[in-house]
Parts: sequence; structure tokens; C-alpha cells
Amino acid sequence: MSTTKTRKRSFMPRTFVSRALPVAGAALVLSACADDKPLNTFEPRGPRAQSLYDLMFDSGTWYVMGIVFVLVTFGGIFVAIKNRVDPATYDPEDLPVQTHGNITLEVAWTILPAVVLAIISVFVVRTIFELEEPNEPGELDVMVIGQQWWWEYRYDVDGDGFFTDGNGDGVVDEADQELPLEIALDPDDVVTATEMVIPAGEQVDLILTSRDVIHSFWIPRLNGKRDTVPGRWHTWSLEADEPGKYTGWCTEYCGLSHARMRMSVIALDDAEFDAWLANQQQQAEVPSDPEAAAGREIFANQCVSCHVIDDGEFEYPENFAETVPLVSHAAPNLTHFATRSTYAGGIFGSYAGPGTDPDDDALDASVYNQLSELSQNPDSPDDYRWNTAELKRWVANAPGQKAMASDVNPDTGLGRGMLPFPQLTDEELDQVVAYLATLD
Amino acid sequence: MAEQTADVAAAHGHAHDDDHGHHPTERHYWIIFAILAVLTAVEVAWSYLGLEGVSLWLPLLVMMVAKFILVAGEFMHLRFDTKIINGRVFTWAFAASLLLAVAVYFIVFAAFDTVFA
Amino acid sequence: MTDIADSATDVVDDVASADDHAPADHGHDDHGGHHTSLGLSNMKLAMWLFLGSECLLFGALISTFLLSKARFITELVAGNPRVIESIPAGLAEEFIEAGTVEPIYDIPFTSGSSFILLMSSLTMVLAHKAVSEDDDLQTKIWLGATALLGSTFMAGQVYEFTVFYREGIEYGTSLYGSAFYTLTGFHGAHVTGGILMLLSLLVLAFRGKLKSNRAETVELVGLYWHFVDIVWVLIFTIVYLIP
Amino acid sequence: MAMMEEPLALPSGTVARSRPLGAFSRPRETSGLVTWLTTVDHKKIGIMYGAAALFFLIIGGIAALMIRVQLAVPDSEFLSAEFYNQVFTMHGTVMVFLVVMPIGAAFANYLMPLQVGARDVAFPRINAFSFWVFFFGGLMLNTSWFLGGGADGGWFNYAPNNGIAFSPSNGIDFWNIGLFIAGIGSLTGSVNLITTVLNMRAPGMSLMKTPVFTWMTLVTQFLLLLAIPVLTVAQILLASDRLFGANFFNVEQGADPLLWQHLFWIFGHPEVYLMILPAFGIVSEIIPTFSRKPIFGYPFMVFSGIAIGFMGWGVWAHHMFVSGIGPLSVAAFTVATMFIAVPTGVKILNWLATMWGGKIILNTAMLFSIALVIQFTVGGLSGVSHAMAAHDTQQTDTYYIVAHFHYVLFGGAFFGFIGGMYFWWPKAFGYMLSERIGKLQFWLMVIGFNLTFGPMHILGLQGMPRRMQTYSDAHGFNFWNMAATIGSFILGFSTLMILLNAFVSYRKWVAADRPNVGADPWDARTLEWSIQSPAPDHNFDHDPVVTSLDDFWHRKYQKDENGVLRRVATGDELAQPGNGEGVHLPAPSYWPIVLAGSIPIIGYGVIYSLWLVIPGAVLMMASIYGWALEPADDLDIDDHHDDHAKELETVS
Repeated sequence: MSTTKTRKRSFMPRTFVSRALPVAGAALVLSACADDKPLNTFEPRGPRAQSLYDLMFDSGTWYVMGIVFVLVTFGGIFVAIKNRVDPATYDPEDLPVQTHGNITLEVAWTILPAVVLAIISVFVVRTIFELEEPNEPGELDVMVIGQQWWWEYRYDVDGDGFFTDGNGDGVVDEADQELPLEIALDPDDVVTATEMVIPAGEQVDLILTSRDVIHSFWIPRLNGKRDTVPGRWHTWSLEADEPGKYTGWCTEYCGLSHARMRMSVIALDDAEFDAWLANQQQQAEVPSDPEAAAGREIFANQCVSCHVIDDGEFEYPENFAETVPLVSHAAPNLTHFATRSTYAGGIFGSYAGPGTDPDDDALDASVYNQLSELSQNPDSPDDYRWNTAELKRWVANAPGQKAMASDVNPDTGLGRGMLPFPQLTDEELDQVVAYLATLD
Repeated sequence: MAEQTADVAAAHGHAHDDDHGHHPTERHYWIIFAILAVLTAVEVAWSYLGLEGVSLWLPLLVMMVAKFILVAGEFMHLRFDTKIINGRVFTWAFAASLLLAVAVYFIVFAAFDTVFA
Repeated sequence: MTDIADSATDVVDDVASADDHAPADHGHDDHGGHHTSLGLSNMKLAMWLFLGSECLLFGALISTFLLSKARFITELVAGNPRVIESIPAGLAEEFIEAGTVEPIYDIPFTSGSSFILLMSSLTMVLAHKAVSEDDDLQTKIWLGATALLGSTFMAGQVYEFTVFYREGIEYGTSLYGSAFYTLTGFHGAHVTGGILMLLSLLVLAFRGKLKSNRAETVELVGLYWHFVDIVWVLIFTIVYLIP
Repeated sequence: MAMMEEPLALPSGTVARSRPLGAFSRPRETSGLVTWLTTVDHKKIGIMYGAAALFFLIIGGIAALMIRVQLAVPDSEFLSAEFYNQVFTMHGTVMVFLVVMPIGAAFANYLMPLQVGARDVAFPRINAFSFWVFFFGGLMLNTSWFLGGGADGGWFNYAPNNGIAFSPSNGIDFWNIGLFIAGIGSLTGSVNLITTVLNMRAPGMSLMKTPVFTWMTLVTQFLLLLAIPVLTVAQILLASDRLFGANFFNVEQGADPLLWQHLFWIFGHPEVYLMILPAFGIVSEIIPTFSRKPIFGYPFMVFSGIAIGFMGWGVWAHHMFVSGIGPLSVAAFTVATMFIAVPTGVKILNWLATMWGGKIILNTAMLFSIALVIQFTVGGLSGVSHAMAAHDTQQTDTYYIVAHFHYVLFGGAFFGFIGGMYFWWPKAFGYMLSERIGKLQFWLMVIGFNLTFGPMHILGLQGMPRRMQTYSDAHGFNFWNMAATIGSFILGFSTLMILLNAFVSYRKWVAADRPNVGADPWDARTLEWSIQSPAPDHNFDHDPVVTSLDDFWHRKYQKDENGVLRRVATGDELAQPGNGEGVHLPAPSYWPIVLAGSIPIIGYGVIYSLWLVIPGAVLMMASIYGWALEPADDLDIDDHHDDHAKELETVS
């Protein structure tokens, strides 16, 4: 009856299926475990990421998934091959047993998965609530503010919870969420961008929000992601077991340069972190070197309508008045620019040298605080140097280096990226970059 | 085959009556309307009593639902919806959607913490 | 936007009510009447399905309104300067004090227009009854009355909008304004669509074309009309009466 | 049964006299373009849905290949960030709304009325309108390519990134209005098809005797009916914000951007199921046919489909596990989402059980169906890992998600659709597709598909976020991205082989001067095989009378005195001859396409100039009245069916 025109038995490459699948499976496991992937989710380096990793194993989910996959795949292929008939010679009256169903069996395979899933969901729900547990009093809180297309971090160093607990009741609650983003911080607090420096071995709580659109903060090896939503304040946390660099990426699509909104967390040991923090709390110094001083003049003329450098001397536009000394506004705060290893939303390295690729995690955390010194030391064995040429290109024409919508929105006063500065001469660019190099 | 056909015809022959024919009288409609009018008046009066919280909105919601059911049941004839084998089709089609809408949007409110906050 | 939604409604309604030559819909058989699997009219079934769909539509609009209102008031009470700037100076204090937006509603006026719309449901059902009894005069009277009451309601809406507008509640100035006008405007668009259908029926009636064989068309328009009325029952209570 | 015994007014092939209508008389053409533009025949409309979907598939497919070329190597500059964002947004939008959904609609339109033994859908003109309004909405959406660039907000267009401040071009307006218009078509279509399933089944065909595909169509259309309005509201809010200065997503006015996410995903999750369920229905027809067994556990198949449709409404927030909706909501939605795996698992096991102990004919349609079962399982399993909210914080918005939904929508739904095309092609077009090309296509597609999307699981777990215009060498994503790109070209080519096969097979068929294939080339089970191929215009010469599930098959095979199943007749012997004498069919009409055409005019007006709304609205109102007043064309029909015509005379 069948008019199927196949003469030969259909080609069923058992070899392909039976070989390729295990190979693919092995490749998946191997490559997921490979350690040259800085964003690898299978390589937890902190307790939160570890608990997410463990969840899938402890609850048995990966195993259940694996078993079901193998059963359905090979079961399906096996049944298809075993029961196949040759359509050319098949007699339509040669019918198999006409089974209409089997209630017991069907009820069983309705209930069994339900039970398995119920067990799994116990593990999941437990982990969900575990992830929400706040850190101990006295540990660090950092506010993370997403903005097209870079991250700002505000450290509540004095622990008064200024931006987290406006009404001082010791709890982050809805009333605190009404605080405007532009509020100035306490003098002891620190604001920085792109790279978040944290103490290793300590749970750092994050308060996430956004100035414009929804972003998502994700450091895969430390924790999962959470969205930063404008008008909402979300909590999340990070903890790194060991000092090191942990890269991340904005993972909620946020417009034009979403692919270039990257960030990293630098975990330092306690002493290094304290040193870093103490340095960040200082004001920037007004440079004495003539080239850098000239650069500062240019900066004062061209850059302060967006960038903040807190050296106690700059005069800012009026709408900045309430936010100076510390907070960044339309653009990153550059007070300690030269202490950061990356800029421009974490896509360029401020320094060249071992492990300074912004997307790589190879940077040795122990040199992090010395990057500026090492770069200025011609005898530095590690050969770190200030990335002058790239920085000049960036200052001269940022939109040429990174897609941006640089026009300033007249309503919000926010640009969505840095303007090009074609009016700056090569010499002036050198001066600006020399000035930036002094901001350590 | 003929036998089968007959069976099927019998099976199919159910519920040929549409809902025409047992519509209520004109007077009935006026009575329903009077009830609706009274309910509306009570609603408005209730909102002027200066009550707050549950004692304000619960009775108002109850009266709202009562009006809803009266209009749908009497004016839209759901009360006279033809009953066929598995139930009243129009009522189900409408009530299911309505309940779905209520449930879904209630969950949205819950997710926004505006109900339970 | 409302034009399109309105037209979508029209399409579904007008078109459904006229499209009676689906092949299975001709009752040319021994028994007469419609013969379908469920023994129900296709068009009535379709109309009820459409109304079910509308439940989700208005549910979303009402939810949006309530959420927007809640957020708007929270921001007001919290003293968010941007939100306060967005409403007229005189009203802002009033809002903050009351913690609500209720003061701008004119409840007696809206109660009146709600009553009018409710009444139009009565006249609608009487029109249907009249047409199924081939009572031409009453058909015309009740259809006309329904259209008239609907139009009166719409006139009231327009009046209310202008009052609000003059008080400074504009579409674009605040979250509350956007939500309020969108919800009530959408309902108004549905009413307008219904009025157009009623007028079309009225034309048919005056041309002597609205006999009992078309009672179902009238009933379909009636179902739509009652549904729009029901939505107003919800809006009146939820939006106006419960602050 | 009387429902099929229609007024026997028109000898088939003869065209009725049409009454002059002022604007249009009913079209009289019997061939050529106009018959397609004005048809109200559900089969032609189904084919047009399919053709339109393939047209949009090419657009979406080119976008897909552009994405893959861009990502083949790190730091690629093939596409600019701006254009890349448009390309991936439009790829997702076009594939979801203009390819997968309409292919589902194509099968539903073509097959469902045949499967329930109806002569057409309940409202044929509305059916035509649904198609045209979908098609024009889709075209309008795609005109954005030439009018300032496509939408660039991602296919779910999260607020406030979809606002005018962050996406100043008109791309998102086109996305918004175009999909709004297409949504009108989905909505009217769903009302129409639900009415058809519920109310126009053949005599004796109770709901529990309807084929699984028809059941899945019913569930799908209910999902559409109730989900589309939620999207519509979201689109209205967005359009109000973008075009009329409203504040629904204006954070500065206290708005909460999560409102968009809730509304979108309340629609979006049922949407996911309404894309996959038609394919489930298709393989539920193919697998029993080529296993030579009835479907295993028919009631479970039906109820699990209903359960999937129902549960699809309670899980939307699993798209928002990282949106910050609070641990309680997350936990609740986790548990709800987990249990959706139960009914889907039942389906998969029941398909396997159907094959178990069968006599399996491994032709192309069957191969695609088996591939669906396996590949959908992979997608379902990764879905379970997403449902685990805590772990999902590592997976969401990475390529692991991309892999997941392509395994569901391409490896699942689309494989099912291609299988369905091989299965029903002879019914629709009267000739067989080549099995040789078909099997080649199958294997190329399986290889291409798994090579494209399999590596994305790995990439995602390695931390590659989705919607990335580029990545860096240091991320270590190079190898698998290149593999996926190579796979995507194999996949792209193999997908187009369905067209190649249609063309080559047709040429060969014609060259060999073969007659139309018989009514029942596969020895199949459901009513559509009891009529000639291609299906005649009037479908059934007389009402099929149904006594059981798979009634047609039971008429072919009956037990002999020993209780052994014997074939008592072949399908071709039982098939209706298709002469259709005296069957009255609804006449074609210009109004559906005219009415549908008026709506995009309003759409452009809303975007560019409200003045343009006026001619659009006038045309629309005119079409509505023209439609309502259009006479039934057959003057021989007595009584009230004619009064449209009379009424028209008086009115005009």
C-alpha cells in the first residue's frame, strides 16, 4: 500500500550516532572543565557559585537528565531500527499488535517524573533562599549601578549604610529605595567603575540598580546573575575564595554596546584590600609634572561636564554640585583611574603586560595594587607599561573604538557614551593621557 | 454501515434546541434592572460612608461581582445557556477566560508585592 | 492606537455577525435551524470566545491601571520630586495629604453615567426581545434608546476627560494620567464601536430588514454591548469607588 | 449529519452569477492570482500561510546566517553593533511570529477542517482576513529594514530599553504595530478555528474521537485566543509611550519596568507552547501511521496536551528568575515550571510506546518525527535545568538558553513541520515528494542542526552571553562558535531542500506523466485521507460518518471471524470520488484582503502621521460595511440566506 519509493533499506548510520554522541558528550564535559575559559560556569571559585554548581549534582539533576537523554535517544533509535520494516516488501496486512495504551504504565510514567521533580524542587527552593542570605554585619556592602555601557560601584566603607539604609533602621527596605541615585556619599565612602575590588574570603553584598535600562550583573565564577532594574533596588552577593581576577559580562541586553559592557571583580587578600581601600579614600593629587599639569588643564576644560576627578580643586557644572566630591554621573569617576587595569566598560586594558588582557583572568591579584608603580618603573621585571597609544585613541575618538550613542539626551542630561574630541591635538592627547597616568 | 449511521445520527441528534424560546419576560428584565440600579446606588452610598480598608472594599467588590453576574446571567442569557452533554458551553468559554484573567493578574499583583505588602 | 483596537473589535463583531454563509451554517435540512456539533450557533460561540479574549485584554488594562496608580501614589508619598513636578501645583499637596488621587473624581457625575450605561443594557435586551417577536416599532425604539444612552455615556466621558484635562491631569504628564486615560479611553472606544453597530442595526430596522430571522445578529451586538457594560461595572467600582 | 448536506445549488466548476455590488462583485475567476487573493477556501489559505511562512523563513534565515558569520571568529567586524542588534532582534521576531506560528496556522487551516470532516472553517471570509492581516502585518514589520532600520530591542523588547529615549529609530514602532496587526489575524483566526473544532465536527465525531492533531490545534488556538490580548495590551502601552508620550515605562515617573516583562511573558509563555503543540499534533499523526499502530494512550496524549496548555499560564515568571521578583515568587514559579515536564514527558514516552512493537516504516516523515522526539527531549531536559531557578541564574541569557529554545523550536517544532510537509504534501498537491532527497535532507538537517545548536549548550555553560555582537579571543569561545557557524550553513541549505524537493519531484512527476497520487498513499488513519488528493475544493462529497477514533483506518481494517485484523478495503476504494456534485461553496470575496490592507495604512499613519490614519480608517469602515452587505452569490438559495443581497439593493 505504501508508495514509498525507497528501494534500498534506508541509510541509518549507526556508526555516526553511536560514536558522535559519546564524543560530543565527552567534549562537553571536557571543554566545560577546561580552565582557559574565564567565564566558565563549571568552575566555581566562591561559595555561592559552588552551591549553584553543587545543586545540579547534589539534587541529581544532571544524572537524571543524562539517564533520560540516553534512554530516549537510544531507546528511540533502537526501537526505530529494531522494528523497522522494508516498505518495498512490507505486507500491509502484517500488522503489529494493536495496543491502544496501558493505563498502569501511563500512570506510572506520569507519577514517577512528578515525584522526581518534586524531590529536585526541594533542593532548588532551599538553594533559592540560601542565595538570599545577607552577609554578617560589618562586612562590605557595595552598590552596583548599571549604565550604558559600564558599571559604577559605590563602597559603603564606613558601614553606615548610607545608600542602603536611608532611614537608619538597620534594614534595607522599600523606604530606602526612594533615595535618588545622585546623592553624595560620605567622605569615607569610595566610588569606582568597571572593576570591583573586594576582599577575598568575605561575602560582599551588592545593591543593584540602574540609571537607564535593565542590565544584569554576572560574575560566573562567583555567583549567578541578577538584573539591575532602573527604579528598583535588588540585592545580590559575591564571595571569592581566593585572591584573583574574575571576569564578567552584562547579560541583559542593554542596547547598542551591550557586547562591550564587561566588568571584573578583583579579589585581594585582606592586607592588599585595605591598602587599596585606603588609597581610594584619598583625593587625587594635583600633578606637578608640567605635561600632566597641562593635561589637567585640558581635562578641566573638556571633560568635567561628564567625568568627576576628586582632587578638591576642580570646578564642576552646577548640576554636579550636590554630587561632588564622590559620585560619578554621566561618565565614570576617574579619581583613581590609574589604579584600574581596564577602562571603557572593561574592554580595554590600561596597562600592557602579563595577564592584562581585560577579558582574561590571568592577572595576578598580588600585582594589582602596584600596576601604576610597575608601569612607571623602566626596570620592572614584569614589563608592565601604561597603554598610552590605546588611551590616546580612546580619548580622541571613543565612539570609533566602541559603538556608542554619544548624543546627550536633553531631558536626562545623560549621554549614552563618550563624545569624540577631534579638536584635541596629538600633543594635547599626550598631555591628557599623562595626566590620567598620575591618577593612582 | 447503515446501522452505524443510525447510531451516529442518534448520538448527533442531541441538543438541537438553541436557547431561543425560553427567554424571560419583559417584566423580568425590568426587575433585574431595578436590582442593578439599587446595587449601584448602594455602592455609591457605601463609598460615601467614610469607611476604610476591608470594610470599604469588600462589600463594594461583592456588589460589583453581583452586578457582573446579573448582567452576564440574565441580560447575556448565560442562565439560559443550553445545557449540552458536558455542560454549558458559553458559560464555560466565558467563565474559564474570566477566571484565568483574574488568576493571572492576581499573581502579577502578588509578584509586585502590592497585595501582600 | 484606540482606532486600531476599535476597528479590530468592529471587524470581529460586524463581520462575524454578517458572515453567515459558512458552508455548514446553512440550515437546509429536514429539521430546520442550525445544525452543528454542539447544537449551538457558530456565531454565538465565536462571540463568546471573543468576549473571553476581551477578559484578558481588560484584565491587563485594569491591572496596569491599578499598578500604575499604586506606584504613582507611593512615589507621591515618598516625595519623589519628579513625580510631584509632573502634576499641577495645587493638586500635588492635595494628593500627598490624602495619599490618594480620589479628590479629582466627581463620583455623583460618574454614578449618573454608570447608571445610564447600565440602563442601556436593559434597553438592549428589550430590543433583542422585540426583534425576536417581530415587533418593529419596539425594535426601533429600544435600539434607538440603547444607542442614545450609549452616546450619552460617551458624552459624559468626554466631559469628564475635559474636566480632568483642565485640572492638569494630562495624558503625558504622569503615570497616573497615562493609565487612567488609556483604561477609560479603551473602554470608550469599545462603547463607540458598539454604538456604530447599533446605528447600523437601526438603519436596517428602518429599512424593514430587521426581522426575527436576524434576531441573532441583534443578540450578538447585545452580547458585545452587555460585555462593555460589565467592564464598566468593574471600572466604576475598582477605579472610581475604591481609592 | 445534516450539517454537511448543504444546499446543492452549484454544480462544481460553474460560477454563480454575481450581483453588482457598487464596488465589487464577488470574484468569478477560477484560476490565476485573483483566485488566491480572494479565496475563502481553508486549503488555499493554509497553503498561503505556509508559503508566507517560507518567505519569512528566508528573511529570518538570512538574518540567522548573518549572526553566525559575525560570531564565527572573535572580534569580528562583519556587522556593526547597531546592525547586529537589529539582525538578531528581527531574526527572533520573524522566526517566532512570522515563521513558526504561521506554519502552525498553515497546518491547522489546511488539515483541521479535513480531519473533522468539515467543508470549511466556520467563517471562511474571516479566515481569509486572518491570513491577510497576518501577512500584511508581517510585511509591515519587515518594511522597517528600509525605513530606518529594524527593531533593536531583542524579540522580547524589555522596557525601558524599548523606549524612545533608548531606541529612537522607528524600528521598535514597526515591531510594535506590525505585530499588533499580525495579532489581530491570530485572534480572529483562533476564534474561527475553535468554533470550527467545537461546532463543525462530522456526525459521530465526539471530541474524544477527534484526531490528536485537531486536539492540539484546539489547545493552540485557545492559547492564542487568551494570550494575544495580553501582548496587545503590552503593545498598546508601549505604543502610547513611544508615540503619544505616555509614561507606562517611564521610571522617572515611578513606573516599574517589570510590568512589561510580566505582560510580555504572560503572553510569551503560552506562545512557546502554541508554537510546539501543533508539531506535537503532527507527529502524533505520523508516528502511528508509520508504526502501523494506533497512538499509545490517546486520552493521555489529549489530556497532557490540555495540561501543557493550561499549565503554560502559570509559569511565565520563569523567564524572570534574575529580574529580581523576590525569592518567594521565584520559588513558586520554579515548582510550577518543574511540573510542566510531566505532561511533556508523558507525550514523549507515549510516542516511544507507540513505536514499541510496531512495524516501522522509516520514511522521511517518520524520520523527522523521531528526530523531533529525541531533539525535543534534549530541549526539554535543558528546560528542566532552567526551571531550577537558582541554577538558572548561571544559564539565563547565555547561549545555553539559545541552545535550549532552538532545540525546542527548531529541533522540535520545525522538524515536526518538515515531517508534516512530507506527510501531507501528496494530500495538498497530488504528488509525492522524493524520498531520496527527503532522506538526504533529513540527515543534513540533523547534522546541521545539532552541529549548530549542540555546541551552544557548551558555549552557554562556558559563559557566553546571548545577544553579543562580538567576543574576545581570551574568552575561549572560538572553536565551538566556528563549529556552530559551519553547522548553520549546512542547516540553512538543508532547510531549503524542501523547496528543492518540491520542485524536482514535481518536474519528475509531470515528466513521467503520472496521475495524481491516490487518496491514501500512506495507508493512513484520519479523515483527510478519505478524499482525493489534492483535496477537492469542496472537501467531502458527503458527510463522513464517524464511529470511532481513526475511523477511516477502521473502515479499512476489520477483524475477521478469528479476530485477526484483515484489510477489507484499500483507502482508495473507500475514498470519496471527489465529484462534489451540487455542493455549494462559499464564494470568494475581495473584502478580506481589502479590509486587511486598510489596517497597515492606519499602522503607518500611527507611526508617521496621524493624517494617514484617516484614509485608512475610511477604507476600513467601507470594507466592513462592504463585507457585511456582500450578498451570498447563489441566487437560487431561497429564504433568508438571500436577504443580504436584497438588503444591499435597498441600502445602495
